[in-house]
Amino acid sequence: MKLRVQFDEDSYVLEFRSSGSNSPCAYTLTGAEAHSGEASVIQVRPDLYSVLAGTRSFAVYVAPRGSQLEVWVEHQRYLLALSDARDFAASGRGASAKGRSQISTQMPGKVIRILVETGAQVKAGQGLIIVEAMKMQNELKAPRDGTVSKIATVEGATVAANQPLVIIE
Amino acid sequence: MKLRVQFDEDSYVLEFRSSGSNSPCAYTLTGAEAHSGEASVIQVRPDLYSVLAGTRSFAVYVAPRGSQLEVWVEHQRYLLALSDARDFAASGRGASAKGRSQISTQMPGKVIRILVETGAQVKAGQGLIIVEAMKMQNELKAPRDGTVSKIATVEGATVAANQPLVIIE
Amino acid sequence: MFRKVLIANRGEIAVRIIRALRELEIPSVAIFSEADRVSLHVQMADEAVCIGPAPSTESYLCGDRILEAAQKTGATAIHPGYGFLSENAAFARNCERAGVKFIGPSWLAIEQMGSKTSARRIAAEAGAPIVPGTEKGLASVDEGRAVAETIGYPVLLKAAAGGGGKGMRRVDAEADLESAFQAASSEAERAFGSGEVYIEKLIERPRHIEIQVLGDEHGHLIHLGERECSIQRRHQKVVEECPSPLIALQPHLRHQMGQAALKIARAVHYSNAGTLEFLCDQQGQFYFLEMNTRLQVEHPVTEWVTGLDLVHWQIRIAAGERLTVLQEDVHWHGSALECRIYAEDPQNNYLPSPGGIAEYIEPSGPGVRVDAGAFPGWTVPMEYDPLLAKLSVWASDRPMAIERMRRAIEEYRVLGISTNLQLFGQILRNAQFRSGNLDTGFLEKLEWTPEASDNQVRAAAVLAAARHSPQPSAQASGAAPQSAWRTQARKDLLR
Amino acid sequence: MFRKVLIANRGEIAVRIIRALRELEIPSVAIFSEADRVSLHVQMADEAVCIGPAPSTESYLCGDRILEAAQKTGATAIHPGYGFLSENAAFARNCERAGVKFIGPSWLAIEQMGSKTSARRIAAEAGAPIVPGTEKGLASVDEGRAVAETIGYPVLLKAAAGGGGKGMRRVDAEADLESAFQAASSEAERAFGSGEVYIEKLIERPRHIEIQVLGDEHGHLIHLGERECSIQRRHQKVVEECPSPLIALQPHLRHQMGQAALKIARAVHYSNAGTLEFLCDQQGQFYFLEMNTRLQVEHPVTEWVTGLDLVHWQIRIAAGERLTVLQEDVHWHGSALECRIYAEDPQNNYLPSPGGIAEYIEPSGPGVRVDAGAFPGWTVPMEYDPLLAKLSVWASDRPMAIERMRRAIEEYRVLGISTNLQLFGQILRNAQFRSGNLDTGFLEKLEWTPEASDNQVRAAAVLAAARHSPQPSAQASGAAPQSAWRTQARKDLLR
Repeated sequence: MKLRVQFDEDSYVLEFRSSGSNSPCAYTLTGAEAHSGEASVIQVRPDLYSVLAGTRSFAVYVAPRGSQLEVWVEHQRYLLALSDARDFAASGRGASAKGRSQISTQMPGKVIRILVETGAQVKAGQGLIIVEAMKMQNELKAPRDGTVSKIATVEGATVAANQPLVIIE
Repeated sequence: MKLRVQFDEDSYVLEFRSSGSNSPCAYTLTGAEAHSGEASVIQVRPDLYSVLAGTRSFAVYVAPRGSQLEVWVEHQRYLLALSDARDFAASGRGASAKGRSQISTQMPGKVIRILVETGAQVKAGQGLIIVEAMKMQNELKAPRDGTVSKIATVEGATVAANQPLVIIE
Repeated sequence: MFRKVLIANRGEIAVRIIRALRELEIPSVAIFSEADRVSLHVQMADEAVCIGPAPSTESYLCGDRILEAAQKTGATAIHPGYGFLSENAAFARNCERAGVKFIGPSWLAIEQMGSKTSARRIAAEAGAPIVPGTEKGLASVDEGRAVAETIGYPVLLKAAAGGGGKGMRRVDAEADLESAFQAASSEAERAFGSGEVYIEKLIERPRHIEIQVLGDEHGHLIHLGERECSIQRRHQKVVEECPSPLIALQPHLRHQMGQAALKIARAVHYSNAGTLEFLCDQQGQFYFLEMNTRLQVEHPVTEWVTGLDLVHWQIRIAAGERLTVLQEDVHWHGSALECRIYAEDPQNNYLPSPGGIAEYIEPSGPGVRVDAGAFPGWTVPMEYDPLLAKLSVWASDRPMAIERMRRAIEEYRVLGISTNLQLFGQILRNAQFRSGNLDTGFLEKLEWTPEASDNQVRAAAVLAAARHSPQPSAQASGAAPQSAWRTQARKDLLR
Repeated sequence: MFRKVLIANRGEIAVRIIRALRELEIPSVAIFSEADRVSLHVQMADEAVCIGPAPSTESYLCGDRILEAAQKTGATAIHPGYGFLSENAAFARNCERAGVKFIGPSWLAIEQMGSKTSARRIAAEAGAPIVPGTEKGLASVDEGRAVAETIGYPVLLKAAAGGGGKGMRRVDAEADLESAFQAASSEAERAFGSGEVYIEKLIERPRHIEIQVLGDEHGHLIHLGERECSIQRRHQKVVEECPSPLIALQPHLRHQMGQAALKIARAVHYSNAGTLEFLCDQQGQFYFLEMNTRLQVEHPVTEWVTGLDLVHWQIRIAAGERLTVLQEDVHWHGSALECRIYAEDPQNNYLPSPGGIAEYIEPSGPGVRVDAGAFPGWTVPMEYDPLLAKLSVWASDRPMAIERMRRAIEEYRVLGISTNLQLFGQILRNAQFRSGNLDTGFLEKLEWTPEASDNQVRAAAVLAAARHSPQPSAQASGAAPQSAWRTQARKDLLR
């Protein structure tokens, strides 16, 4: 099996063969750093795996996080995106259209104020929307000059992390 | 909805109506002690429920245990068997055939010795099989005089709790 | 003793109080907002009453509804925890009027200590040191110049009406005073509608050290030593400890600060648990800041080193019992540290991170205590404080307490939301922190050094992830934002 | 300090040792049998090596394979934990020969204390009290009569070759001696192939009280006071505590027993952690029983009250460090209790209950410590000891420690297998236990009083269960045994 892995900032390709779900599998990791070896990967419970690579032992927790996977190895936390290695070219990088900026909130919360209207001209750095969570307000700002082409929320709405809220063209 | 409940030693019939999965439901419990009331039952995660009955609050854990349900309310543990109330007559009580005794182990473990053979005459109290787990040996004894009609295991076998091992007729 | 006690709070502190009540064999009543229906304090309490919708202003801050819940359930006392109504003198008085015991000091003491200016005046009158400066706004630059002359430069100009750094200016020499005064005043005018500015001596690299006091309702009052809380972000404490490393170097300070704290507390006939916050310079000169007239978040640190259970004593004292511990009975053993686990991203401006907890594993074993409001499967509501849990440890000395805390932090797992767990690794390995040379600017200056991960670690992560999702779907392959745009707000993420 | 340490054990004690190593920044190596591939100690260790199949005789008891694993991973020391090879002098000697430090006493001390008779002789020579009686088998009834005369009735006749109560007889008066001797001797002959019988003074309602000692390899040896372990089932401890309630009444006993323990330990030049077990009568007369030349299961109780970390000290001492704690530095604060959580059914003859853990929730909060080898989703193997976890608590006095333990036990949840959790509620509420009037027969005499559950509790249980399985299937309706018979052994339950 061959997978493309986005590992925090680095990209890898993982190739591995397993002769059974609980027998050791040989793997090759190529990318930022190349590495190959053999490991035994056992699922302990739905989100926990025990990995033995040589004599090294890792308890690995995995949970979905948006479109990525949140993975803890020992006490370190990583965000991984896996895709079929063949999709590499297709998925590409700058998927967002040129000349079009989507503004989304990193923090889930409640929209407490919308500071612009559709059609408004905005300057880079201008406040667009204020989102509040856990008593902290976060102002989303325009990344560049442009025209607000869409506002996809209303005041009082609950918004998820990474949910796009405004489009500037 | 109407359910028959075997609750440790006692039997009840539970009748309840719910207008939605998270809204309070009215219930009537009849049996050893009759009782009716209204409760809000919310599933917190797959095996955990938060029950509010009036102002009383209960965190209830539920997990399957063989053919029963293991239920913890606060720090107390119960074994429950639920069945459709209409099955009551059908399911009956003494399901085991007269003149036929099944001997099973309460303790999961390994069969380390079989002390009788098929066809053997045994006396009440005579040892039949020794099962070992966690360094403790448990000897299964004949509940009455009779003939061993079947031995359903072999030495060295791993057996589950309540698995029938010997039949005496 | 009380027949039943209502806890007018939520989260970890409500759980802490329920545990104490259970140990004292007193039934507990939780209150909850609609956002907290399945929160841990509701699950753990004997009874629970819904007191309103999610916003605190409509639930946890509604004293009337809380008193109603107490009366409905037959609770004869209310423990307010910290935050919410815990320092609300009117609520304490309403409890008294309703015949429900408020577990805390008298409403009068709360009121007297509630205003910073009033507390400062009481402290000064009691003979405790306060930060030198004016108590009211300056009438003119000249007045400022005269005061600065007396207290000595550097000084700080502060907006009388505000906080949060607005209208604040540091002045190092007389030459800069006038322009700084104008700037501070006009900034304050814009921000708070009042240009009033006062002046205070600037404490360089201040440490935040506080003294715990405990008194009964028969006039007996003792102090339980200090907690150092200099590790803060945005004036929110993150790590606390006892002994303070400064006091370990200057042991007489504990006695001096303890006596100052007692003087102030006695001035308002203080009873129950309370904390007096001091600003301390690096030489050990200390100045009273304010008093928290309630249980403090970081009380476990004091419980570890003194062996006294503060919540037990709060309840027993409120029930009229005498505090049987004398000042000379109080001893401090070993060293305790506490880390506050917040649902926030320390690498992203401490942005809050409410949402669903997929996996939650607490550390355990020798010398480790966890006071949590979180549990696996819980959705952390967006309406309240991001504090998930407090992890505290004890060891025979500070270096070992630090190693134990590091070990415990390394055992902690929270998946599904961001937390500040990784921050503690940074703090605990930091040479300045380990040397005990602390100040409240520590976190701001902390440089984040990511932990190195080797190839095998990365391979283990990737192999487990690959096993977890054997057929990566289109969704898992980093779908184009457009498709995400079209999907409705993932509101289920947010309960 | 050691470069890397291998833990020659499994379960909670391996986890305990990994935690200590991590606090000391020493990498850890776990060993595991095929039945323990995903056990907690494997997950937590830095490295792990499989040393054989499930039966301990082919894995955890194979010293050679363990030494091989140490050499393979570069571990320079081995911590044996308790049980398995921890008191195996040959293994300790083999470690020494292989240049791997055995974290424990010298192999010679293990050997000297390994045989009960040898230990008894050493103790007697050192001047410590031992249970009066013969050390070898009686030549005749007449010899027995003479000895019984000297030590006084009642006496106990015991099989020299055996244990477990076989070939044991209580004799209250001389008239009964001869027939009892014949009966004991022939029972011993049948059970052990040897009819040899010895005689011992019978201690009525004995208490099991033990003394913890700790010594370095430079001749410095101290005692850390007692643990009372009178709550036992089948000679297996279930609840332990410090202080012993007997010693709380007779404080001089701690010193006396401590001095007796030190005399014996000094006689074998003991180093590292060890425990001397004593039998104590209700008046406080104590008799040396045997010595455990390793870390004791119940060591957390001593750690709580003395503040010393025994596992840290074991490792540091083995690395050659000096024990810097003097006898006069040892103080005992408050009261600690430990409950051993076993996978067994106390209401069904303590039948073991291996199998899959569906849900596992540990208590937490003030004064609570859990040392566990269990976790949610784990399948408890049938091959080993049923100890899942140790729950220990500390409070300022025994009554509050009991209440805290009750509270903590009430927070514990283990679903999927049977445990003895419910037993502790019985013990902790028992008036005799609370009075501290203990003896080793306590559990046998304990009358089980089920807790009452009211209608609302039952309704809550049923409503949640009904929600859990909304459409009860035929299987859930209590299928006839025949159908269960036909289904193959549910082996997956047992891994």
